[in-house]
Amino acid sequence: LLRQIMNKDSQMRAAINQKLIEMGERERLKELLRAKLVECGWRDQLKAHCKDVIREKGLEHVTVEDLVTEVTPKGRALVPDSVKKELLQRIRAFLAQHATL
Amino acid sequence: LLRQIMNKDSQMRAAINQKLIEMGERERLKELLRAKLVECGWRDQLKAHCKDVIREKGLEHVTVEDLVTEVTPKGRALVPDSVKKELLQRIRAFLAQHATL
Amino acid sequence: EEASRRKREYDAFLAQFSLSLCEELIHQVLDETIKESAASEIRQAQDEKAECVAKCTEQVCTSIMEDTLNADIALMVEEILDVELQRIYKYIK
Repeated sequence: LLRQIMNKDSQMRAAINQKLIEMGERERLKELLRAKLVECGWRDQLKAHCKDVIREKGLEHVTVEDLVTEVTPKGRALVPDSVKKELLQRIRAFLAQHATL
Repeated sequence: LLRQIMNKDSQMRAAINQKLIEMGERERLKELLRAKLVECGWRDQLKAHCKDVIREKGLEHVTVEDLVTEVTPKGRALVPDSVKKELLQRIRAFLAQHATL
Repeated sequence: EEASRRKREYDAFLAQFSLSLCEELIHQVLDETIKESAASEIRQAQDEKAECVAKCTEQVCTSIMEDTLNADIALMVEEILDVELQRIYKYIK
């Protein structure tokens, strides 16, 4: 039964994911998120943090990978809840409109 | 920000100078420059100009300082661009080979 | 009864799906943006440094040139005046 439920779940997931891609909504959601991250100052904060790390460690001692590893935790923590909520809201609205049983 | 940039610049200049002095390159560059100035006729032209000024003003009215002040602008202007370029090229090549700035 | 149970299950599924999709998108966009920003900031820092090295090299070159010219001009002027003076002394004698 559990396997049946899981199977059904994953089928539904696949179907919705397909619909999101087909209708271009997945890209639109990502675009919305990117725009919101600029709008709320997250991108500027991230840039400033990158600059700080480069200055601190010295340009010659930092690779792109190092910098990504270093700034990712702060980058994630800095995303405002309001942005997450808005994205979730938009996903729910889309699913309510397009996902049928 | 301007102060930061100026500070960075002066640190960089100090680092370049230090490297040139440490390895005796600064002196070699001056020697090269002197040789080029002889070769291109700069010394002869400037000497002639000094003599002109002395003749014009009269030897009794000319001090070392006066004459230096008088002929320095022309001395600078008479240095051919090719000599300046060669010197700069040589410094760049030296730094590329010897310095991690 | 069965229909409302299935509706409840489906709503729960959608709620769960929305949350996980939201997290997945945030993760993906953040990872992409962070990587882009890190690469672009490093590139910019490299460009700024190259510009600074070029500018300072030129300034050092100018200062070496000026030092040399100042020293040489002063020496030349002294020599010339010396020669001229000696010439006059000889003439007076």
